[in-house]
Amino acid sequence: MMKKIEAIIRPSALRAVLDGLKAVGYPGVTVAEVQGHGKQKGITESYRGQSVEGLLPKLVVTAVVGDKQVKKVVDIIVKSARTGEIGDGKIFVSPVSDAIRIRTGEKGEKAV
Amino acid sequence: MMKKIEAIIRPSALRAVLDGLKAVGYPGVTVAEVQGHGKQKGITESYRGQSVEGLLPKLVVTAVVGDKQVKKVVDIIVKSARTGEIGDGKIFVSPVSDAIRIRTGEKGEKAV
Amino acid sequence: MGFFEKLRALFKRRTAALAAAGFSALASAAVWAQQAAPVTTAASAGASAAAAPVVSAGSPQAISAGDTAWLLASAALVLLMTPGLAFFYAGMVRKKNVMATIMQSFIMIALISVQWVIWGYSLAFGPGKSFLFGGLDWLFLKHLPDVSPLAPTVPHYAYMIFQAMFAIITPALICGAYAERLSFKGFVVFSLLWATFVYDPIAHLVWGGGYFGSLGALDFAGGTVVHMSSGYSALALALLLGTRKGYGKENMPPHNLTLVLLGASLLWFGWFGFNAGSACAANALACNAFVTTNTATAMAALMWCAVEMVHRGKATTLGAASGAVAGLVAITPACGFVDLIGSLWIGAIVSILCYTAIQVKIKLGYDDSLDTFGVHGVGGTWGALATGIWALKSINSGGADGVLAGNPGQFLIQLKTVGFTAVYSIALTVVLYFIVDKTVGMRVHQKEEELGLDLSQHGEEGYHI
Amino acid sequence: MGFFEKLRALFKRRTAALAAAGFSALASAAVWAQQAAPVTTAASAGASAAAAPVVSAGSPQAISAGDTAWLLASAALVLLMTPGLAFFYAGMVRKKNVMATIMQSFIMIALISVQWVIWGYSLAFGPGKSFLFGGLDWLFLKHLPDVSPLAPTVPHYAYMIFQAMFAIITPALICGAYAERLSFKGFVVFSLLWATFVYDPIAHLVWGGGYFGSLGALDFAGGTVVHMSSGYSALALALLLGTRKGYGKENMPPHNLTLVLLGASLLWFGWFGFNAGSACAANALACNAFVTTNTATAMAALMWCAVEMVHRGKATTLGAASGAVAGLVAITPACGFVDLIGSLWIGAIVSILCYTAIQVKIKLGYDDSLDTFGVHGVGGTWGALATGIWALKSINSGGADGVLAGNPGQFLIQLKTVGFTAVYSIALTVVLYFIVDKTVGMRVHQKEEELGLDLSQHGEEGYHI
Repeated sequence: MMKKIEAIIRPSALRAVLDGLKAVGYPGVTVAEVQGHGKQKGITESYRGQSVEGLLPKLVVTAVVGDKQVKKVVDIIVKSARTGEIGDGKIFVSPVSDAIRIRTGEKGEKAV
Repeated sequence: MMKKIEAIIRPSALRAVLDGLKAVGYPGVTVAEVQGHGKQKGITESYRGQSVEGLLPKLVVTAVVGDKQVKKVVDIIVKSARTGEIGDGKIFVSPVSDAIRIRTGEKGEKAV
Repeated sequence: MGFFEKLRALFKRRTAALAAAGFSALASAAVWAQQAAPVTTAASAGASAAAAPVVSAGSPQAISAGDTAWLLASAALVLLMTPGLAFFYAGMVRKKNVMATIMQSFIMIALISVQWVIWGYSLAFGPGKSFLFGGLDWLFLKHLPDVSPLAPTVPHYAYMIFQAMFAIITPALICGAYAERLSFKGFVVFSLLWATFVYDPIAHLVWGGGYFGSLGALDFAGGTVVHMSSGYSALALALLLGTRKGYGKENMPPHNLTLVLLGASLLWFGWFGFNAGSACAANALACNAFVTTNTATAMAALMWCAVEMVHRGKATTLGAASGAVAGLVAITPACGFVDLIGSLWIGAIVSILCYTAIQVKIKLGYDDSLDTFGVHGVGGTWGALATGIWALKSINSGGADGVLAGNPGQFLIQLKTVGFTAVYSIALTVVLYFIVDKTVGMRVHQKEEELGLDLSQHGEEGYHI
Repeated sequence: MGFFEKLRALFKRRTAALAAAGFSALASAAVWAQQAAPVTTAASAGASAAAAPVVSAGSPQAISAGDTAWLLASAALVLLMTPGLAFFYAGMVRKKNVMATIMQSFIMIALISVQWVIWGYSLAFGPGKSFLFGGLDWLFLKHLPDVSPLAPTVPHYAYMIFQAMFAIITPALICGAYAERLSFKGFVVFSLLWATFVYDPIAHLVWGGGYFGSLGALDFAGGTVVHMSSGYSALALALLLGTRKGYGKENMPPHNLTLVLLGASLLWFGWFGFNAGSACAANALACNAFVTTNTATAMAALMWCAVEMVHRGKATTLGAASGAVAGLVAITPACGFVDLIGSLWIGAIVSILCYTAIQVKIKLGYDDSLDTFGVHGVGGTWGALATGIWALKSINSGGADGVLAGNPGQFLIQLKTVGFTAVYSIALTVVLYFIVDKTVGMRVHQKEEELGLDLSQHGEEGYHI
């Protein structure tokens, strides 16, 4: 079976995370730009004196891998993305029931 | 029960995928721009001579449908998005434990 | 909000009274005009006086290629200000309204260019002698003399098209007040009426040989005619239209500050044509206007940042851009009458005034969305009054001395012009608002506003996957 | 699609025949030229005639600082049009091709600037007497007289560099036809050949002392030379290259309309240099060109919006921008020959024609991606013919009267120039296409096209996370 690993990271950690993932067999990844905040608050911005409660820019790196690889991938991301400061992000792991490679129609773990 | 179908596709396949989905009851879809790579590598870019390892632009089309519809939707996406070349993308299917329509508060399959 | 709602209600109830007040002001002004008749053409000011200090009947001057070159270049520069304004405003709105906001400026170029050559120029600068209008003798630019007495060294077409660019940008400035909530049809009809019944008369009164010019009011490049007229009309419209849906509850940060800075930069660039071009000649006065314009603008941008540092702890790029625009606005009436020291003061003070006005607006809760009143109304008023303070006859022999040079009377003349322009602009805007609202409609429906004007009014989006 | 595919096949098969036809047209034109020889230099028109109606041998005019200031300012304005075009086009393509599209205009400034000073200006404006070229006497701008007879009151370099800007933007206009699918190498080689063998000869024929100028063809600022030459070449290229991958199946909306409007605004601004600068002097004629340019553009933008309202129910910003560009194109040959009324008609009608042409293109299914033919080809043709309708000798004594002033013969001269320009441009483009396609290659591979030209041709992306 497979799991989806979604890592919310600092934009500055992207290169390190991608480099780290190469070392564990280079799974397919997608990266999306998002804005967000964790338990800490966002940041207050000001436009012509008017306050706006802002969110911080983050990236979500998503990879789907076989169950056996989950721990390795998570460890790599944690290691690559950690600075030790508040705002390093989080990783969520969730079940994936199937995967299909569009080009070939292959299914399951072969497809990831 | 319901499943979330996430299809990572080429941007050029969007119109065909959306047209194809109309034929199967027009489920709600969201489309997000992402960048990514599959098993194949990304592409090397160069800015004033400095190399940057780039990712390719992709779209993620997400739809949540009832279990019985999953196969039909996946087949349609595969058919619509396939060119036969590397880079056609992947589809991930994962379980969804509940769905709620915000306007009415309806829950479960009625809400998707 | 409470204050504002009351004010708005008052505004709506008192429309007739206000309009009446406006018109009675007009009527009394007409009386003054007749009293003032003897001085007519003696010391008419602004672009005209500046350009033509030595004009008198009987000695026609030759066309100067240099002056013509500069005035045509200036007209092109001023044209670019309106797209500059489009981007300045469009970057400040939400993504769903970006194109509609650009359109409000861009289509104004088309709309008023045509209005101006058909009837606008005739109404504003035609030879007629009525109080508000120059008459219809120059419809379709027929019967135009070879040169205008207001710019005797260039072909008349050069002066006419230079003035066209002013007529274009003025109603476009108002867009900042009704951003993100006006219907496109209402916008087009209102703008056309406003150009005809507000801009053209005020241009006539101040520049086109009308009452305030004769009175000796100083407005080199449009502090009253352009910035106050649009600024006070913007205030009236903001009150009449009410706030945007979600104002004060939703975040409405500028969706693209790079566009704002691009627009501000084009404005600064084009404004050299606006101000230095208003000399209508490539002479020392044009150079003075160029230098005072640049200096006041720079000073105002610095000062806005300084005020922000004191008030919020950080200087912002939006603040620098806003300060630059405020400085440009304030120096506009003064640039051809004041010296360098005057321009430094005018620029430094305007940012304090405009920044404060915007904080007051936030407190009061009315929604002058992109601060047309806060910047152009307040900045234009300050500039017009400041001209009465710092003006020097030694800079412009066709002008007058101000308070600091021992002529407090000039300040009173400026005050009178300021008062009239504010009252007239507000009164007419209220009348036009109700006419357009009852016919084609001004504000979009709530659902259209929620969807965004780009999709609801134009059926397109600014950015696509 | 059936029609288009057939047309394309026909086109490819008939290349040799077409090229032959083009050249035989040339040959017969050469015969006319000799017959027409007696009238040479009598009524040469366009920028030249406009600028120098009184030029005759023996009476050198002094250099005018005013005229020089205006021509230099105009050259700078026209330079900015090419980046304007870059943004206008780049906003309309998909995100993956934004930089490649900007590059096609931007690098053209570099490429043709060098071509022009080395051999382009000599070929187009040199003193040689061959039918197609002005010869090689002025290679590297050697042996240039102090002034050009076409602009006798400014230093020759001012006229030369002003003309360089025209030579730059013309091949850049074609980019709209092959957007999103041309290889960068093919683009560079094709553009260089096209500038040399299409632009330079046509400029020579119409402006540089060649046959059509002698015939009395009126083209003030480049309706045939710039817009028809690029527009018809664009049509040929669109047919030869075939549609973009996925055309008609994928959505291909403009990826960033703010860029399109920025580009259109810079084009409008810069076009004042293009048209009013073509008077080569800061005089009344320049002012007339400035006013007719602005008026036709404004009218065309309004009319495009009106047509959209009727046809689709909503006016769009892309439509307003497209209408403005169509108006600028159409008034280009006419601006120094027609009056205000003529400019209103020319602007109003061009939008109807171009809008219709684009609807027809969509029906036929060929892929003139950004409508270079639909706007520049159709609009340029209309402008050239309209000049023959509305021209007035009272506006430009170096020009001629048109049909409405009782001179239908002018329309026939315009028609002849239009026909020649279209046939020559198409024929030569077909020949150059095959030469370049067989050597360096024109179209990118399917995979490169799918990936986008930014990554495949340049290894960079416009926007980054």
